[in-house]
Amino acid sequence: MAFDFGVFCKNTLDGEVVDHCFSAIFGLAQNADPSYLDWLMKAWAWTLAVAGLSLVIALILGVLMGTLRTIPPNSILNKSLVRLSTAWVELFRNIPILVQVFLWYHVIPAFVLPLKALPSYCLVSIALGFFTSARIAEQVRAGIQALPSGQASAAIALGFTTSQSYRFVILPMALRIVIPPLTSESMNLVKNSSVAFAVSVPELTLFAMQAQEETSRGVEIYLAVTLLYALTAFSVNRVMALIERRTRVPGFIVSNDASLAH
Amino acid sequence: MIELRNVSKWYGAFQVLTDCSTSIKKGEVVVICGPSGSGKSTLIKAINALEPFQSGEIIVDGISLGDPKTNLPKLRARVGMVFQHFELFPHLSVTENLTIAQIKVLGRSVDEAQAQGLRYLDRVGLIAQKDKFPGQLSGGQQQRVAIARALCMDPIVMLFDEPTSALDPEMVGEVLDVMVGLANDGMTMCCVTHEMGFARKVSNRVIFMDHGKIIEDCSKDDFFGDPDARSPRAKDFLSKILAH
Amino acid sequence: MIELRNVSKWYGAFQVLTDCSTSIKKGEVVVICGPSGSGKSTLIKAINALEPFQSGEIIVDGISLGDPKTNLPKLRARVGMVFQHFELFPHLSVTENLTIAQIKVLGRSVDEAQAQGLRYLDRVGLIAQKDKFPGQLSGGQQQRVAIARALCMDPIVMLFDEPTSALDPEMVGEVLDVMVGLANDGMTMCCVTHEMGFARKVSNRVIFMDHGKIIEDCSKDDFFGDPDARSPRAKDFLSKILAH
Amino acid sequence: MFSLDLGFYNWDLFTNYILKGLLFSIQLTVIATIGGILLGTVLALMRLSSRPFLVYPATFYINTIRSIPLVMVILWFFLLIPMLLGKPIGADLSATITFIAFEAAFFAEIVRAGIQSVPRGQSDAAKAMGMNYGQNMRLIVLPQAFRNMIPVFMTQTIILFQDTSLVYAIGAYDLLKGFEIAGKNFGRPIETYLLAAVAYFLICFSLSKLVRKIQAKVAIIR
Amino acid sequence: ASPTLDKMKSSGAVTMGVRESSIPMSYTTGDSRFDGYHVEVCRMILADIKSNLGLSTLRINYQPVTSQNRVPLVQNGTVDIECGTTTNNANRAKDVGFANTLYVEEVRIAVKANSGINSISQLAGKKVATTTGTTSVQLLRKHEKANGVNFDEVFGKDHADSFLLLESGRADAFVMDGSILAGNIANSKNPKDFKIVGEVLATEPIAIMVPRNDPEFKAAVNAAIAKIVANGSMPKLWDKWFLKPIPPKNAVVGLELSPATKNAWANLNDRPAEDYAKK
Ligand SMILES: Nc1ncnc2c1ncn2[C@@H]1O[C@H](COP(=O)(O)OP(=O)(O)OP(=O)(O)O)[C@@H](O)[C@H]1O
Ligand SMILES: Nc1ncnc2c1ncn2[C@@H]1O[C@H](COP(=O)(O)OP(=O)(O)OP(=O)(O)O)[C@@H](O)[C@H]1O
Ligand SMILES: [Mg+2]
Ligand SMILES: [Mg+2]
Repeated sequence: MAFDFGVFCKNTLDGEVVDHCFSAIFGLAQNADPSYLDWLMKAWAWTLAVAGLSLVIALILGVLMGTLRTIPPNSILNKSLVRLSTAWVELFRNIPILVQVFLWYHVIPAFVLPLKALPSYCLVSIALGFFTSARIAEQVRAGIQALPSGQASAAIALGFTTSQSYRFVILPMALRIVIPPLTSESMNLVKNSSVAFAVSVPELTLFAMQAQEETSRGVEIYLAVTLLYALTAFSVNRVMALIERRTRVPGFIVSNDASLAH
Repeated sequence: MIELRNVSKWYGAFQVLTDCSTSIKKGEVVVICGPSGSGKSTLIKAINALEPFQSGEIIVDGISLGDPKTNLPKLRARVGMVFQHFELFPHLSVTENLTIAQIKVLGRSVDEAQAQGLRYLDRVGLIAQKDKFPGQLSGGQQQRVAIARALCMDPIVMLFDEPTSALDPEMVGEVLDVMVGLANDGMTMCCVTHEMGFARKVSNRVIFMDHGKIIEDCSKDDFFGDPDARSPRAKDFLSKILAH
Repeated sequence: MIELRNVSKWYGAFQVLTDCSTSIKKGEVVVICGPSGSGKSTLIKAINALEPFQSGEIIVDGISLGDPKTNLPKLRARVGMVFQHFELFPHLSVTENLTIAQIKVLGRSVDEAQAQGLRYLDRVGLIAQKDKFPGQLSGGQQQRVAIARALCMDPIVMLFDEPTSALDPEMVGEVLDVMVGLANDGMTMCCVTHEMGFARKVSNRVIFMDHGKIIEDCSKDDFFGDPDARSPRAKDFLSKILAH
Repeated sequence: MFSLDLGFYNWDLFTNYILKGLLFSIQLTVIATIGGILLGTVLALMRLSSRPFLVYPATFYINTIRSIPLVMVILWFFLLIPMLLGKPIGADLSATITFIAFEAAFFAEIVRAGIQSVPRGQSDAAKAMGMNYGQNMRLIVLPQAFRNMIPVFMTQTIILFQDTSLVYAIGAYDLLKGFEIAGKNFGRPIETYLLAAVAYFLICFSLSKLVRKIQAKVAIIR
Repeated sequence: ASPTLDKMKSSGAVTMGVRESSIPMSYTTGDSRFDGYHVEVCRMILADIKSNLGLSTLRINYQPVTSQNRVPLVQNGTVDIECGTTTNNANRAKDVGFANTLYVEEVRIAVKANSGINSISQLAGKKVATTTGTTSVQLLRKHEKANGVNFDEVFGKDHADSFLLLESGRADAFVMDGSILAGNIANSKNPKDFKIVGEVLATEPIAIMVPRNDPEFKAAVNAAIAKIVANGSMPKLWDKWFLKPIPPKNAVVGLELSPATKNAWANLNDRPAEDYAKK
């Protein structure tokens, strides 16, 4: 079969070839009709936006919930926090992401009316963020539990309070240890962002499905979209590797068994 | 200085400590020994309020650990503790390991904390390593830093939990030397160890535990000098440990 | 029986073994000691062809390990090896641990293998534990099973890599007793250990290593009896290890 | 304010619309798990071998599959398999092949980690007793590795069950689809999405409880 | 020789592509049963072909298809005859064949009955829902360009989702084929809340898809269609599916027979959508 990447230089209105492939985005041709390449780039930007916002949500909540799961249950407050975080993790990791996206988009706003005013981009990011936070919480918890228990004892023995020992001793090491699994969770997040198309975020997968319908050039379209996804995931991987190098502790060897879930 | 009265502790149905009572006076050096799993670590951790216990009472410097009004972190800061596996904080440099608790817990200024930290680092003979990270030190060096870290808090008593048993044999000596020095300077010490040479040399008293009970609690001379007055379990243990 | 000629080994650019030559005769008991990281484990593993080496020659019972025609599994089956961390197979019962290699490697019948296994299990004093799993035994018991397991293969030589250093002090004795018994029965043994008491009692020769080199290779009496004839590094090491 | 109306929901609707989807999801999960483990073990052994011509293709396959969204993989296979086979296949078969191929990449990494989780001393000990590579793997390493892996296998299977909901992209009839169609035909989409969430949660949650039980059972005492 | 007819003869079975929720054209009534206007027409066509082939039985396998995969499935032969809601256009005609049109779709606008919207011109700046992977998306884009208006487009992943957008107030209008709009309204909780308004935005022939490289099969289908039209079944079918209560909810779609469709019956043809647009 022959590839025809000329499809990306076609006008999205009538399928005619346009002069400049990047006509609309770079303003090369004023008022020109956008090409499929323009559309692809815009779709990529949406993918990045969804993945970016959900990553922020997921990291904040994931670290918080993962930490709460490990705190010593020695007071009523602590006990209820542990329970809350356990429930959080169980709830958000046992429902498929697609169903969660529908829940946030269709079901919950039906009961909580103000949520309807939020753009679908925000809702889907919440859904993805919460879903991923449950997984990140598990990684963080495992990271904390992978530390020798003596570390916490040593901190407490020096007179640190529980929160001080988390802040100065446990989390700095645990977060370093979980960088490899966090890397794969972040890459998963990029991949999972493809479900956003189901609720009308015009990102790469929506582009792929619509453009392949309009142009009948499925292979080329899917190839381009797949490459962009892989490129995005790879960049995330590189950034995390950089962070890992920057935060490496001299002389400390992490025995990491990379995360297995996806 | 430290007083234990009928301390008992259970893990579920399993009793780890049974009615343990003893006391440690200022300036005393007490060695705790006994077979693996006999509750030595649990007992010493209980003194530092790292392990809760269900009945009995532990009083450190006049303050009861069981009292809900006791500010445990503050009390712990005054009791130095050294662990089998050193437990230096791997992401902090040696100097930071020495100063962080002084700054965050005792509220000392950074300068003050560093001066104190380097003084004790010098004392354990490692001033040259002050900017390294724990992972870059040998086990013996790490343990000496850990001792210096505990000393920086100006503790009223030092607790040691098998401080030499995770070390290569070559390095045992350098750590024991530091501990002997401390004992000779009059530091109150309570030390779980199987180094009977150390016990013979500096201890005032030896406590022998088995199955969570304190079986022997007598002066060093009685313990080593008069084996026939000892319980069979202690005698057996001593013979095994001194055989080779 | 075992002959090492100028054995050298590198990990990348890092040289772990430098020109090591020695030989072990039938019935000899050789103790290898030296500081941590000096290459003792690597050397002993090389003798059993568990670690490849880049230059030099090792000949076991007349067969060169470097020869591509050598059937290494078969050769290894005739050399017994005991590891620091026991390495019993945790998913197999004690009896299965003792018999599996006899059956699968030597092709013995199950009955024959069991008879042999139980004989040696009895010899190390653990016949009562035959149906337990390794995880249910103490460290000392596990190490004794590991020795029995190696003996079951009727080895021509036994290699030990720090067999007591992962044990609680109480349990060191029971393992050393088994080893002394073996030595007295005339087994050829090569043993990495820091138990100088054992070395003094049963060894014929002591090899001291540092930085991948064999620095001392002399009779027990020379090694312990004549410290001044020793190299400074060995003297220093000995003084540290015997100090406490 | 929206009011829930679950009145339309009854046994008939379950057997008519949802049962079929549930069965397909389960069937897809089971087949993909078994196929994925078999293919994944081969890939893992390839990756762990010392021969470059085995290592590189396996590594490339695993890394590629793992960096593409599952939806895209599903669409790709749907598009490409007929071209490669030269003959058409249906959505269900396509989904099955896709999931086996996709899961194999993940199971391969699990198996690899499982083999590496067995301490090196274990295979040293086996070698020292004269076992060859095959005996070592079969008698010593794999029995321990697989026991260590069982919980991760099961967790992965739960994830797989959740992922089956993505086959909507090619129109296969899975559990979620069953709910959706019921919702559409009865004009109750919001209620059915909620029911779908509850159904998935109950299934996955009880499975993960089961995993924890099994985890405790199969753990090797060390 | 016709590969499709040969296959039917040898296997005694045929695969019909159907939609799952295109009420009333083609949809499932649960438990792998499918029905609808186009499905029933197809069954009549296949019955005719069966008797022509002299087969005693012809098993019909139903293969649900989606907007995204229906063309590839017919192209690669998974589906022998697709009886859904596929627009016959020139682009697709390169990949598949179309039988003579039996239904002419008019793209309309559905809005909430109380919204006061009556024409597409009132939609400027409003949220307009449409379904991913349909020609309506492109149609809306063209309309924006031609009339200089700007819609805020939202996409449902299928028609029911798009309708849900309208129902839940996330969209002010749903632009889609009239039959789909009518079907979704009829099946909604409160059909009276919605209405179909405005001008016909586009007229498109909806046709049964067959493999492209099998003219003999296409001829057989068209012959059957001619027979069905000639014996007067079509008005009855229309009545049954568009004006009477239909399963599963026994709702009435309520879409009157349009002149365009009537015309298509009278002059059977397979002209693509482009020809309709030119008129
Ligand atoms: N978290 C726990 N849950 C249940 N049992 C425990 C726990 N921690 C310790 N134990 C048990 O309590 C007993 C005493 O343990 P402890 O660590 O105090 O012994 P020890 O004398 O210090 O032994 P060792 O010489 O091995 O350090 C042991 O039998 C141990 O198995
Ligand atoms: N796989 C490896 N890759 C790189 N270096 C290694 C490897 N294994 C061992 N080494 C290095 O080789 C040197 C010798 O190691 P070896 O284990 O033989 O020492 P050892 O004398 O047995 O020490 P110990 O008393 O700690 O067991 C050490 O410096 C070690 O760091
Ligand atoms: Mg202890
Ligand atoms: Mg070694």
